[in-house]
Amino acid sequence: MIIISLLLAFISVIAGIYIFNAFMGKYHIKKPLKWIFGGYAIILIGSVLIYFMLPEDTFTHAKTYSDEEIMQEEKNQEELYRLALNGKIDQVDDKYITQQWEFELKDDRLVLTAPEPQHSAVTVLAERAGTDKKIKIDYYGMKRIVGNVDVSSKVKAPELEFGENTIHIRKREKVNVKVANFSKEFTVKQFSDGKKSESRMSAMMDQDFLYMQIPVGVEVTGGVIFIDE
Amino acid sequence: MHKGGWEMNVIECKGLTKVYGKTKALNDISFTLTENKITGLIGRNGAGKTTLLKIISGYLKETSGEVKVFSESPFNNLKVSANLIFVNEEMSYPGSLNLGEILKAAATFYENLDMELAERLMNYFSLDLRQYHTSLSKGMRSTFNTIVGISSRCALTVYDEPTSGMDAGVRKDFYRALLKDYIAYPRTILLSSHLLNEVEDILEDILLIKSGEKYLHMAMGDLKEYAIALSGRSVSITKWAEERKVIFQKSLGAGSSYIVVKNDLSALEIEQARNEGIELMPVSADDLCVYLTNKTIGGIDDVFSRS
Amino acid sequence: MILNSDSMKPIYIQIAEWLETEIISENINPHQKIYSQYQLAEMFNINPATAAKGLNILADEKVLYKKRGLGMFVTDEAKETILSKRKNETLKTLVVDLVKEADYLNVSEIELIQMVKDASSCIKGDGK
Amino acid sequence: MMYLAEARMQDVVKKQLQFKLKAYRGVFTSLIAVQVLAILFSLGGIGMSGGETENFSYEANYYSGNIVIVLTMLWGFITAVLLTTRAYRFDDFSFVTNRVSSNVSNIYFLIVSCILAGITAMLSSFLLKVLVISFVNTDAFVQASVSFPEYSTGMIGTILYIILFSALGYLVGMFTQIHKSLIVLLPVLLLSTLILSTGHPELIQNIIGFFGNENSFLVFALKTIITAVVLFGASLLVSGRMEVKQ
Repeated sequence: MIIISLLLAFISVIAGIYIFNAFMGKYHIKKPLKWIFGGYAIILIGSVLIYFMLPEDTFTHAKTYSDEEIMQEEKNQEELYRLALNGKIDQVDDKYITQQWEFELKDDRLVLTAPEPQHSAVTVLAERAGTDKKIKIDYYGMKRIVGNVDVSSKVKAPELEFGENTIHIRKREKVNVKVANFSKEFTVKQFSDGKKSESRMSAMMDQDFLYMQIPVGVEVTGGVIFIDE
Repeated sequence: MHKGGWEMNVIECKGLTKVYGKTKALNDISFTLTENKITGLIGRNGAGKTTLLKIISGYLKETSGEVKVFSESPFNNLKVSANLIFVNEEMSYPGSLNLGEILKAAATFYENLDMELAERLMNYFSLDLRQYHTSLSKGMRSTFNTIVGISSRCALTVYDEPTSGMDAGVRKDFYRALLKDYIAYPRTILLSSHLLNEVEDILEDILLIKSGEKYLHMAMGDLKEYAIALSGRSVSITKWAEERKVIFQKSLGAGSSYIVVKNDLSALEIEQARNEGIELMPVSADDLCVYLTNKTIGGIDDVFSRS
Repeated sequence: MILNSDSMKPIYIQIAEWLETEIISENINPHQKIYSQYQLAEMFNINPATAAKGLNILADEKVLYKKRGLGMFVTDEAKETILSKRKNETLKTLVVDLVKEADYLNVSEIELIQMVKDASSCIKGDGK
Repeated sequence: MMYLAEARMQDVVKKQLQFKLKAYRGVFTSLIAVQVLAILFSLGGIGMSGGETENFSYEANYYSGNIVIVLTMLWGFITAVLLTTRAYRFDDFSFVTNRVSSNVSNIYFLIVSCILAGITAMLSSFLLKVLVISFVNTDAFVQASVSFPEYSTGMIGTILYIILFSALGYLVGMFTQIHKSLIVLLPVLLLSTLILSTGHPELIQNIIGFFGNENSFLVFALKTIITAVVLFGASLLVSGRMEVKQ
């Protein structure tokens, strides 16, 4: 591999010498030359000026994540889901709750509908709690890191439609995130303090879920996973 | 011009030899050039003129012997380079500079350069300052090179076949321009040519080389008296030829011969020769150089004679 | 004037002769400054050293004299010197040629002298 | 005696440098061409990652001036080789020079060009950013914040890298000028050692690592400067064996 790339480098050097020779050697394009130099300088300086005049919020300042951090983050999320599933929701940090709903039932039954296919909607976990007809719903959104930037905010909570005894989980639009990441030039990075190399990985598992507190005795139809207590 | 009794040697060569592989381009050449003279370096093609000039100019290193320019070894010598300009066909300038810019650059290097003169000469020879060196015809390029050579007014100006490609009119003008500027600003000029007759008038000295060796080095005026031609009946000519070194000989048909010998005949001998019906004639410098540098004393005729 | 480089005469002799002619024809008079070697070099497109050689011949013959730092000047007797030199030289050459030709034609010396005398009296007679 | 001009080395070198900066303008044209080309290449991004789940897909494009810097280093190498070729050496000798002044002024010229090249290479990263922001449609432009001292150090580092490459190119060029056969021989020699050492790629990695893994700027600067001085010095020695204009 090294040999092939070096061979290519040699060939390009030799080709370069010939091209350069023809280019710079004995041609005399004088007048335009001044304009070329001047023009290039103006473009470069101009782009620096434009860069500094850009509005503050043009750039998201990236925290550089390492591969380990990304992996750790994914592990955390799995752990979090596992905890919830095992009925240890109280051990899960409230900061993950990004939206909350409350809903009062007319009868003792609840019909939960979601669009097909079922699994394209959000996972619904539920526990029995209380005896009144109030249902509490928390949405646990997970952190998503893409190209060294936290894009969690791009992922919206699912929309819920409430009927008399029904909750309909609206089909979510698929979220597409595109990120342009400007990395440090290698010559800058080499002498920077933060030496860890940035990760090209991302943490983006669909581990988000709705957590419902359903009163005891309410009959539930629909895709709800009751946690083991 | 300060011609005192004390003259500085601008160029000194002692036993100078240059070998390329197996061929000896120069063989044991020794001579001295004093300052402020125009010397012509004359020789056939391949005699080693260019090699000699390049060694003097510091472009080539001598194989053995000694060469001194301004009392210093010229090879790789900055002082020599600063006081010498070498004008030849191969002179190359960056393609990105036009003639005016080349002159300006030359002026920064050669402090004596007379820009006004250069521009007037350019104008006279219909060269445009905005032209590019590479786009000039061969003759025009030579003209430009010689303009740089004249106007830079270096203490030692070396021309190697400067007029190649020029037309006759330009050649004459160039030599006159060189002479006029030399009279105004005397300097040492070394000029190589294989055509002696176009330069002989402006030369003070002549250095003749043949097959890499110095043949003679003398004042131009003396060269005219160096040899004498004898012409007459072959019988009497043969007698004269036996006693001295014959430089050139040819048969004029019907029992007559023409020989050129070194002019060391005493007045008595001249008288005697005349009495024998031999006609004595001078030999032009140009012819003499051709004779001297011929491989055989008969010249091309020898090829055709089967005696 | 244009020099004849093909001529038998070296350039500096031709220069000297030209200067002599200038003096004889009184273009340059005694005690007048003569052309410098540089002026001559320019006029004839020759090396100044060659021109100087021509001037030096005339100086040797006392046609010119040097004033230090000022150049060369024509002497009082320049014209006469040149004229007598020319007489001597031209005549001598002619006589030599005459003798040679006579020898070639088998004319004896006595015969030749007689011929000269005849010619002389003839010309003088004409002159009267 | 005609007055002889003094020729002080430093004056001559200075004049030659000025002359070369003017005469070899083509070097800067090729620099611009190389950098513009590199910027165009860089606009496509130097890397990309993407992924998709049921509800989420992402695409991350990575941009940086690395290609510009690397191609500029290559430019430094080629330019240095070119300066050792006959055409350029002969141009020198039409005016006052000797071998040392010619080489020293070439080296100064290379250093000046490399400084300029390093500055423009680093500045072109801003141009790249502005171009990406104007023409690439994304949800977020992410950048690692770079402090001014960090950036300046990076710029000097870039310049040192380019100088290092041009010093190498100058020596390689000088070698090939000594003998034409070295043009073929040198790459062949290098390649064969590489092929023979395939079992031990440590050599190349060590060389790259010697400079590339040096995180202390001062030590890096010291390493590159000393190496460049050694390479340039070797070129001077090599050129001492050459005659001009045969």
